[in-house]
Amino acid sequence: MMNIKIDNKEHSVEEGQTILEVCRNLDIEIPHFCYHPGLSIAGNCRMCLVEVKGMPKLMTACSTMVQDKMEIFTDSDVVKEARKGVLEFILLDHPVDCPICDKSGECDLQNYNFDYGIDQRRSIFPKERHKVEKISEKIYKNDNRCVLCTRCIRFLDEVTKTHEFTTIERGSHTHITCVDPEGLDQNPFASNIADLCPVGALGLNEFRFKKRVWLTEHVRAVCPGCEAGCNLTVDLHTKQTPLDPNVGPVVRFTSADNYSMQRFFICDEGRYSYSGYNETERRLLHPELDGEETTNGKAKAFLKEALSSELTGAVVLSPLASVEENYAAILLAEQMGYDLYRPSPFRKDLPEPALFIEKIKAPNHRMMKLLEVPKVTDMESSDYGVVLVLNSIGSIRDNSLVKILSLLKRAKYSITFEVERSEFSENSKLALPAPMFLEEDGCFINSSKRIQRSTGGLGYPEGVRPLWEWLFGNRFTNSESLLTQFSNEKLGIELSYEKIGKEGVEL
Amino acid sequence: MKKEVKLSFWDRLYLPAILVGMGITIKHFFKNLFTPPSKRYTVEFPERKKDVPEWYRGLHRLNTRDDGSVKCVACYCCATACPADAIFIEAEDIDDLDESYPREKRPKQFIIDLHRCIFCGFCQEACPEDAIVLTNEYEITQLSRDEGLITMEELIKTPKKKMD
Amino acid sequence: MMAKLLAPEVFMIVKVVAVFIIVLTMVAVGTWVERRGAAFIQDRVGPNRVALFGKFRIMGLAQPVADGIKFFFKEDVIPANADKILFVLAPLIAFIPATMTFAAIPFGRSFDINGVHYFLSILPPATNIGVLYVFAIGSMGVYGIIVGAWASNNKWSILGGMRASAQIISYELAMTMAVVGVVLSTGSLRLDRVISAQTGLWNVVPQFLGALVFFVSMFAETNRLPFDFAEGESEIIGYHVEYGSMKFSMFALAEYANMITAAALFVTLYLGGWHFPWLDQWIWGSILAFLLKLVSILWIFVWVRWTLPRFRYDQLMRLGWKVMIPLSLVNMIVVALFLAYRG
Amino acid sequence: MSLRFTEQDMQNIEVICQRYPDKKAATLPTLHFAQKKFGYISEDAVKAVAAVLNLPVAHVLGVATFYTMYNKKPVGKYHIQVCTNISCALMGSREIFQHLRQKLGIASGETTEDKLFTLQEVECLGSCGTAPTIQINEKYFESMTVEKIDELVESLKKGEIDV
Repeated sequence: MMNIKIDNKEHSVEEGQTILEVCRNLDIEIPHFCYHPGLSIAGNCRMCLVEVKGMPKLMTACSTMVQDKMEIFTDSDVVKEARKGVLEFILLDHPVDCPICDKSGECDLQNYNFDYGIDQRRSIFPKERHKVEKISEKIYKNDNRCVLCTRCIRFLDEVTKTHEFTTIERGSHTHITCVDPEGLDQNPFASNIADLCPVGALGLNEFRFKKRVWLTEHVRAVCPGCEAGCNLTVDLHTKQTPLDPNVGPVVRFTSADNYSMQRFFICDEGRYSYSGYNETERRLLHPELDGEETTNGKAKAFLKEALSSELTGAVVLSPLASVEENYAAILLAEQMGYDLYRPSPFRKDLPEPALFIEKIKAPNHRMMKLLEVPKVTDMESSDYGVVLVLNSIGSIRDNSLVKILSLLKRAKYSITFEVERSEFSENSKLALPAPMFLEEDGCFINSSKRIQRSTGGLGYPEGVRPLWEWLFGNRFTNSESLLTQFSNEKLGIELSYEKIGKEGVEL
Repeated sequence: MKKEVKLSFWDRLYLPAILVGMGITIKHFFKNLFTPPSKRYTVEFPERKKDVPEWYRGLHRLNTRDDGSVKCVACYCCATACPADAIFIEAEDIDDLDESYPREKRPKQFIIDLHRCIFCGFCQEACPEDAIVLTNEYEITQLSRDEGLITMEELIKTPKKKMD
Repeated sequence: MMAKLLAPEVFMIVKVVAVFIIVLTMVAVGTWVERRGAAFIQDRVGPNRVALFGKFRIMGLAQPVADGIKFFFKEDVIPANADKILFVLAPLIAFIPATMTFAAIPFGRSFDINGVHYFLSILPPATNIGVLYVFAIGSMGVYGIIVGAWASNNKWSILGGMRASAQIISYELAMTMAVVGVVLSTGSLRLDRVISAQTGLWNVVPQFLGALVFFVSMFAETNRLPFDFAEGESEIIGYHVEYGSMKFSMFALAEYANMITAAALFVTLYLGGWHFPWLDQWIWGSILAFLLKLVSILWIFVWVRWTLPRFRYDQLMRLGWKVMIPLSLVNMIVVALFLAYRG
Repeated sequence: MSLRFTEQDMQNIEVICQRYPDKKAATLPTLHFAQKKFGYISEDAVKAVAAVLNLPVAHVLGVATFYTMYNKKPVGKYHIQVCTNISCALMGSREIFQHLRQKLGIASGETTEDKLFTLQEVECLGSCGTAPTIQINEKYFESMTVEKIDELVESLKKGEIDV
């Protein structure tokens, strides 16, 4: 630990950090383009210049390490003047076409120029113009807007190590170019460069001109695509009118920075999975008894009848459902003396490069393993009177599927808790509608045993209720109380949503 | 607050006040009787149109460039500014990019719901391209609700303001 | 030809038809004058769009015709819970007395041809009940209103009807007492005597108070502003809320017919009837003089309507009972004392 | 990839590489070598260099486009580079450049139809003391005048001077 002064305020900070990192942790804003926590430090945008006492010139905050008794000024007149100058140079050839730029609304350049920049271009020379091109299936490039931060180049060089991008030409003619469009298409992380780009130079073809970002609200979620548990920023546009061009309510997924996991990117498979949540045709929105739509009251009566039948029972947990939902099912099993099972999750070969992508394609599989729940395929007999199956159909292997189906078919009271109409719901007596990902708050335990919280921005549709409300509507008032009880009983620690926070807790 | 007014006997007769009042009305009557119809306050509408002030906010117009293309770049600024949610835009790519002007986006559909519109002019204020303006056109009735959804093609045809 | 017309029976029919046509025409023109006059007083234009054959606008004079046609072809609705017979009868009860009253009014000087005396009123003036007849029949108009209001089976209309009948009855008293002065000074109930008694000096001068009371009561009797409690078209709901189409227009006709009758009565009683300096030496001149006076009184009806606001109900009652009746009594006593003094 | 280095070339490049700590540092001389061999640095040449040095194509392309000494287009037999920086310009290099343009009938960066001359306006050639300076291929011609240029071009056409 050492003591430094930032803007005449004493701070005690850890060694081995740059000024920018220190300021970021202290919530002091230092504008920057080329710095990114997941990439190497380039120091080429000159936007993060700060004044350091004793230094003859301004220092780049991103590449200067803090030292003991350092005095840093992030907001002095010199610094402001420098930012103004840097922005004027950056904007020299910038088209300032914010109205048509898809980055507008979340653009660093736009924000910084609003805060620090000048409003009039002084140069009388015409601006350099480049054509907009779609460089690959996923990405388009607009060189006019590029500020040459080289984040994209560094990402492809350092993180995926595929080297598709470079800068060519020099001086004022410098621009980025893609030397290997096919490689970019095959790169499973390529779309991250659209997120990385601090301006609108690189963007996703899929999102191009679809929605203005300021119309959306952002929700932090955990990607349900695999066990890795990447953090997502989900853009939702829920206030659409019928005449609006219909993209949404889920507009796109982008990655959310998770400093604790040191993870700032998401794979393209996860990113483009957003459109699946806009399809509602197969959704189960009302309880179904023997394939016929029924009321909540009748469904509840059936549930009660099943639970009071004193038959043997089995509960099949779901690696797709959240900790809270699974725990509700566990509680039921414990209370009624039912057997607990877990299905074997679906596996998929990894793409190249894989980085942090996991083979197991279910977000909460680690929870089953932690609790040492037996596999459904290891089950000896399958004669149960009551069977409750949680929503898992999209994530389990075929042998589990067959086993669960036979369970359902033989049981007198077969109950499934499903998002969509599926083989499970068709083969069970009672199918209860389950909330979809993004519709409910819930926690997931990822492959590195980190419990993270996913926020439900859409809210429950009418008629859809979480499982704990069906089973223990009187005992629990919210899902957080389930989490607290779960962590107390099964993990031996006290957890709450506040404690988990944005970035999760390592178990 | 109650204000007590003491009326004199003359006031309480009321007749003089009534006569004065009748004098005023008959003055107006004769004034209007001898005013030619063209100079009366009332404008006889379909034959004579009222000259609205230049700041009048009537039917919207989408301005076009010299080559006839719509100035609008589908930036959604107007739709965002609209307090009545009356504007619906769908954006589209332009392939034939003119390098002298950074045009890559244009509206595929641009609908204004006149039944929702409150003619506040915020869209005009928000527009960075001077594409949408509110003209002096005030004869904007429709025979059905569907006709109230004004499309881009119709908006281009709205006559310009006289002053423009 | 002339002789044929002057045959007593034919002459009677000619008079009836002429009077009827003139009254109805005046009703139609009256609505037009009312609306155009109102418009001009309020700096507006008024109805001027309806064009004959789609071409000739003639300042909106075709508007009453258009209105009439409209009324005629409108759907006739009778409310489900209304008393159907009375509901249909009420407009007639309102309209017929209004026109009947006019029968007693002499609208021109009488004349002799070939020794036969011709008089220009529908009822023969020899009947010594002229003034009584007028009041007797005129008072029946209130039945139309109250019956219509009651038959509609609507609380708002009954409120309007109640108010109207109370008002009419209240002012009837003052009106009649004012006329007593005229009858006293004339010494006869015959309206032609009343007129001939005014040769030289119209009653309005010696009996100014009576004329004023009669004039004010006239507005109340005809339910005109500032006493339009029966209808209160702008805010209160009147006796004919449930009426539409021709039935409604009958009420409207009755109102205008009442106005004309009341105005004719005022002309007869206080303004010397068909008397007019120099003009009344010819028969046609006397009719013209009568019509001129009538029209100007009618104009005053319109004029007052667009000048004065409506009274409050308590003000109306106070004015009727505490001002008008005492004033008419004073007028009567003054006239009686004067007559007694003169012998 | 149409362009290839021969075995002999590979040995030469190996020699170059040995002069540097890693192969990345050998990019510039290898590119020079490739330019000499292939005439100019085409996209294929970049790929060939990248392949032989085991570097990403992107890196080699970035380097190749950064330096103006690598010709990205085919050049004529004589690549005339006229310095128009301040010293030479003061001594009349602009007139020389204009003269050459008219004489050869080409603009800056173009090649004559007979593929003999390529004219290019360049920045300082580092010979300000003997301005105006022009460089033809790798040889300097200093203290030039319009007359000297005429002479020079004529003799170049005849092949009298070796550059």
